Amino acid sequence: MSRLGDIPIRIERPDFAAMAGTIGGGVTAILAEIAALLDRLAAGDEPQAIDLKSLPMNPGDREQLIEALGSGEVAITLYADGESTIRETGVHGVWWTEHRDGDGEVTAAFIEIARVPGILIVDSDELQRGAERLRSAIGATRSSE
Amino acid sequence: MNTVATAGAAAAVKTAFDRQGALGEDARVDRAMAGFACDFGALSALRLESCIHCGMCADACHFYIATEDPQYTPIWKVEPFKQAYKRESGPFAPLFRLFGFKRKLTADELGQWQHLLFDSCNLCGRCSLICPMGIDVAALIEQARHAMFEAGLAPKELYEKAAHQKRTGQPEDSAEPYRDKLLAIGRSHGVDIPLDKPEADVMLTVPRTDIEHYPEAVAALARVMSHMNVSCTFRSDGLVAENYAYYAGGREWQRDISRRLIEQALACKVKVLIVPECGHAYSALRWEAAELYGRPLPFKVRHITEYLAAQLDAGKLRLRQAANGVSTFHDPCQLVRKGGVTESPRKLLRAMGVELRELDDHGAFAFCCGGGGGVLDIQRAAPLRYRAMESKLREVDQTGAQTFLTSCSDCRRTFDDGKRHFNWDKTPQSLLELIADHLGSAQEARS
Amino acid sequence: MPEYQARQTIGELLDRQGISRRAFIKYCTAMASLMALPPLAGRAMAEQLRAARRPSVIYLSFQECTGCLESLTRSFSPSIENMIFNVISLDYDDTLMAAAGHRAEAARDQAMKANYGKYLVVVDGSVPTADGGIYNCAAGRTAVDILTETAKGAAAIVCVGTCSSFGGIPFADPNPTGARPVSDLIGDKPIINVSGCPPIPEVITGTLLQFVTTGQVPDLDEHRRPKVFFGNTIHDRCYRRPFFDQGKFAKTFDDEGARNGWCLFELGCKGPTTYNACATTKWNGGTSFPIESGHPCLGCSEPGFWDKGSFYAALSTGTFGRAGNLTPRDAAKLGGAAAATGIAVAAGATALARHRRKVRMTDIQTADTQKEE
Amino acid sequence: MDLLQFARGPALKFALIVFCFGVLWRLTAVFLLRHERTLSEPRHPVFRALMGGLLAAGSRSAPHREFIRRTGYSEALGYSYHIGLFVVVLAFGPHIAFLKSLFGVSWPALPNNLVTVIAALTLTLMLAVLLRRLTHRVLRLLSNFDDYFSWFITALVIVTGLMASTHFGAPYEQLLAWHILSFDALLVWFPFGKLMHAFYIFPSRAINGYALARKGASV
Repeated sequence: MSRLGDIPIRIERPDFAAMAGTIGGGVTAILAEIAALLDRLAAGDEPQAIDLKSLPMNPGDREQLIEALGSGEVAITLYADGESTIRETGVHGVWWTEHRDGDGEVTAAFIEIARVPGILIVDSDELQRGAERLRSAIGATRSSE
Repeated sequence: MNTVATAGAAAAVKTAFDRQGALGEDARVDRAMAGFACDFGALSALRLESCIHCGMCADACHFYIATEDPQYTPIWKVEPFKQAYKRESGPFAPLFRLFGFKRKLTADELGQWQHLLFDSCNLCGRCSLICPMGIDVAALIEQARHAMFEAGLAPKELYEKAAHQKRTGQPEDSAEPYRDKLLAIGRSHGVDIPLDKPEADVMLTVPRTDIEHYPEAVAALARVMSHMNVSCTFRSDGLVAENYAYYAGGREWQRDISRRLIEQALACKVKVLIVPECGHAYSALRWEAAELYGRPLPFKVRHITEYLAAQLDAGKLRLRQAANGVSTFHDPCQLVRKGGVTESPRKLLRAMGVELRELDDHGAFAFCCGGGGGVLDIQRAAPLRYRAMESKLREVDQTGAQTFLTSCSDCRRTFDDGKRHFNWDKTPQSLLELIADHLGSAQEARS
Repeated sequence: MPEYQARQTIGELLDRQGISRRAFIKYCTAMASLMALPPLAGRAMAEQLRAARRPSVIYLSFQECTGCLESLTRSFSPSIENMIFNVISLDYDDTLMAAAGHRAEAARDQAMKANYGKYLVVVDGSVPTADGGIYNCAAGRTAVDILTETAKGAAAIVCVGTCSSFGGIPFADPNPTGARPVSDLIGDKPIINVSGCPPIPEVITGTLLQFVTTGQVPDLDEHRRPKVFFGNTIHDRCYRRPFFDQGKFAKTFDDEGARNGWCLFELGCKGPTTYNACATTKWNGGTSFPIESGHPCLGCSEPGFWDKGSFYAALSTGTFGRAGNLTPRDAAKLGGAAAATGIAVAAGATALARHRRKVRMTDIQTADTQKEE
Repeated sequence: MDLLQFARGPALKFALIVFCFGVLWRLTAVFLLRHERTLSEPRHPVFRALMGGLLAAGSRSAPHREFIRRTGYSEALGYSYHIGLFVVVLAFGPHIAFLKSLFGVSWPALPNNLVTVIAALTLTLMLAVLLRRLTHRVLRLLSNFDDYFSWFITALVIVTGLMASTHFGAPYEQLLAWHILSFDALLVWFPFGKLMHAFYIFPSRAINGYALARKGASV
């Protein structure tokens, strides 16, 4: 299936760059919220996230936000039913996460305020299943010997 | 009148009112309402329809300003008639009657309004000037007076004078008839009184007030006319300028009284009928007589100051300089605000070199003396009238003028009455008398 | 239906299919975002779902155009829809299922028997009731009949699309088939309306997912729509809202305002009164939504959307008659006729007033004459 | 049919019919009453009297200087809320769309936030007007049902409009329905109460002004 972006059409759009900060100008508000969430995380609260899809932002705002946060030291690519990218921004503990499906369409995008992005953490079930899998692999090797 | 009832308390504290005739209560109310409705034309309807109850007219009325009593709000004075209009001839009158939205008043309630329509309204028209909707409130009050008269609810003084004048031509009995009094004034002041000439250019009339109270003003009129060498005459059967039926609200009587003068003027084929120094006489003759008479008048009606100013322009009236110090002038409402005779008195004063210092509220915005509209003749209204005139007297004092002039003998008598009541140190003087005292020589007049 | 499938938890099924826990968390995160939940709630949801058992779903199609099902299956994010078939057990859908005729009907009977009281019924299309319901029959039975029977053992009914939710296009005046929404016919079961013509695919899957996750009917609005998707109007969330607030409106489809992307209110946008997730979830995998492509919202997820006047007349204007909007010409006709009547009545009232005046004046004059005599 | 449908459909239609019918009834009934002939010699020729009428139509918009000290406050209050009403009615986008559907003409709108602020101010001023009517001895005496009801219905339209535009208290479509319904009610009441002054004000000033000016009296 061809992607929508592959279809050669011209979309007339308003000049969002010129509009940035003038309308929908919530960039400052988002930065303030991130700062508050960092404080709470440091104080021992649970990690939090800001959903980027539900904010009525225009591309101009988005670019401003990216620019304001800057880029950091860690970049993670998750290969699970489509590629997801998790990048630490210039601010430690602030992660820019974008989940994509098999077609490369963004299904979720959010800023996570956490020491480590939650999705990376492996849970106990998986550890056990992993261990079982290794043991059964060992058993198979032994039996084949 | 400190015990004037506010409308809210009207039921508790009733003011006395006069009645005429032996009508039953219902008939009285019915006549009032019919009288009002019958008078109704599109213009009056527009006036009543337009009112937005903003209350600003209160701020123009000297009775309200002096007492701060809301019942003296000018438009409130026609309230029962506003209701009558809605019932009788308003656009939704059939609905109002069908659903009984507006109840009829009782004769007693209507009687309470006698105080508001007669005792506390000079028909001075200042409220008509403040109204943001442009409503001529004074015209409505005049109309309401007609209805009150129809219902036999006019103040007795006004009713009696009107009745007398309708019957005899003069508003009250006098020891000798006004005709004889007039001639006597001529004799005692050494002026020739032209009387009952078969033909003349100008017919003169005289205020009953001047005959009774200011004979020198009558003499002044004759002297000024003779100075100008105008062919003029008084008429025995049409002497009195005032029209008491106009005050009392008797429309038909007013017509009869005016007709007496009109017929005399027609008889001697005059070009001009002169209204002497009397404001209401001017309104009645200048603006209402033709309508009541039923056709345009073939002669002009002019106030004496108006006439003299024109003669001054024509070079027929020559005046000497008057050395009477700083003067101030009271603008009679009917002449100035309601009649447009504003410039004439000032022109005459300038011609005599009088230094005029205007009142704070002058010209169209002058306050009424408090005596207009027949109020001066209503005995019981005197206390309220005094309260209303206090600020006027203060305004006069504030000018610092030595001479206080006016050109209406009723205003003059009101001020004289106030002078006695308040021990005021000023004496109102007649502009006409001042002119008569400063006529140039015949030589000057001709050159 | 194989027994083992029904007893399996979703987690077990996912594991068997090699779908990793992280992949499932991603999916649930996207869903949480759709439902306006915090994105991190996706993790908790994933855990809950993995432990849940797949419910049996019976999908009934009545008076409909299949647009809703198209919407669900022709999504640009097929992985999400693949996922949904892992989360539910779609046991009957006469459009999608391979079986036909009595075999298909037998599948429905079997699913109903096996899961009586627990299965979910999804209804697509309105139900015609006129003339004994003959306008929609399958296997010799009317839609009313099938619906009533299937609904009896349902845990809940999910109405997909405006037709089953509110009647939709078949319900539009004059409604020749007597089309009714499901809620008019079924009174004793929880009903969840997922309206829209068609509904957003993510909203359909999200609603089902939420039901599976919690096993409960979600919070509904007064039209029984899940509040998480239908809690805001299009207008509330519209990226053109700032232009509305600035009073900048496109007046035609090709004017400067339209090119500048100004608010489409005056072109008839029903965004302010339409509750749906278009402005945030968007369509075609989040590509766009009607307003973004320059067309006003039609209000398709609202009851009676077909009978609310022109799609292209502003909301603040009057609607007159069937699907008609007030025009200056109507207004002139209407106002003119009313005014003319007003004048006529006034003439009557005035004539009456004049007549009464004459009568009363005569009365008074007579009375006066008598008195004088 | 939901409430909004009712409000902008049959109710609006009914209201517009009553409005046109009632306004014309009321205006015509006044106009058709007896027209008194004036026979007295006018002081000024007709043309000058007519100019006087026109002058009065305009000049009464501001009080004569002599009265300002006593009426300035009422004038200022009256002016400010009337201006507010005009701005809110004529400069709000959705209202313009409505007027366009009636008259076929439109004009640019003011920013909604600005209009909302003006509406709130106007409402505040109207409360001040009501307070004055309730406390001022003259106004209290003069006021009747019409005064209070006309105030109420105008304020109601503003309140519901404000609620609708700020989405306060209920779903928008309900608020909009109430706003339109209250406007419908205002249209129905209009011809029967003092709101008619909108139609009477200029004719009243002009005709009375003419009658005064022909006498040379002050306008």
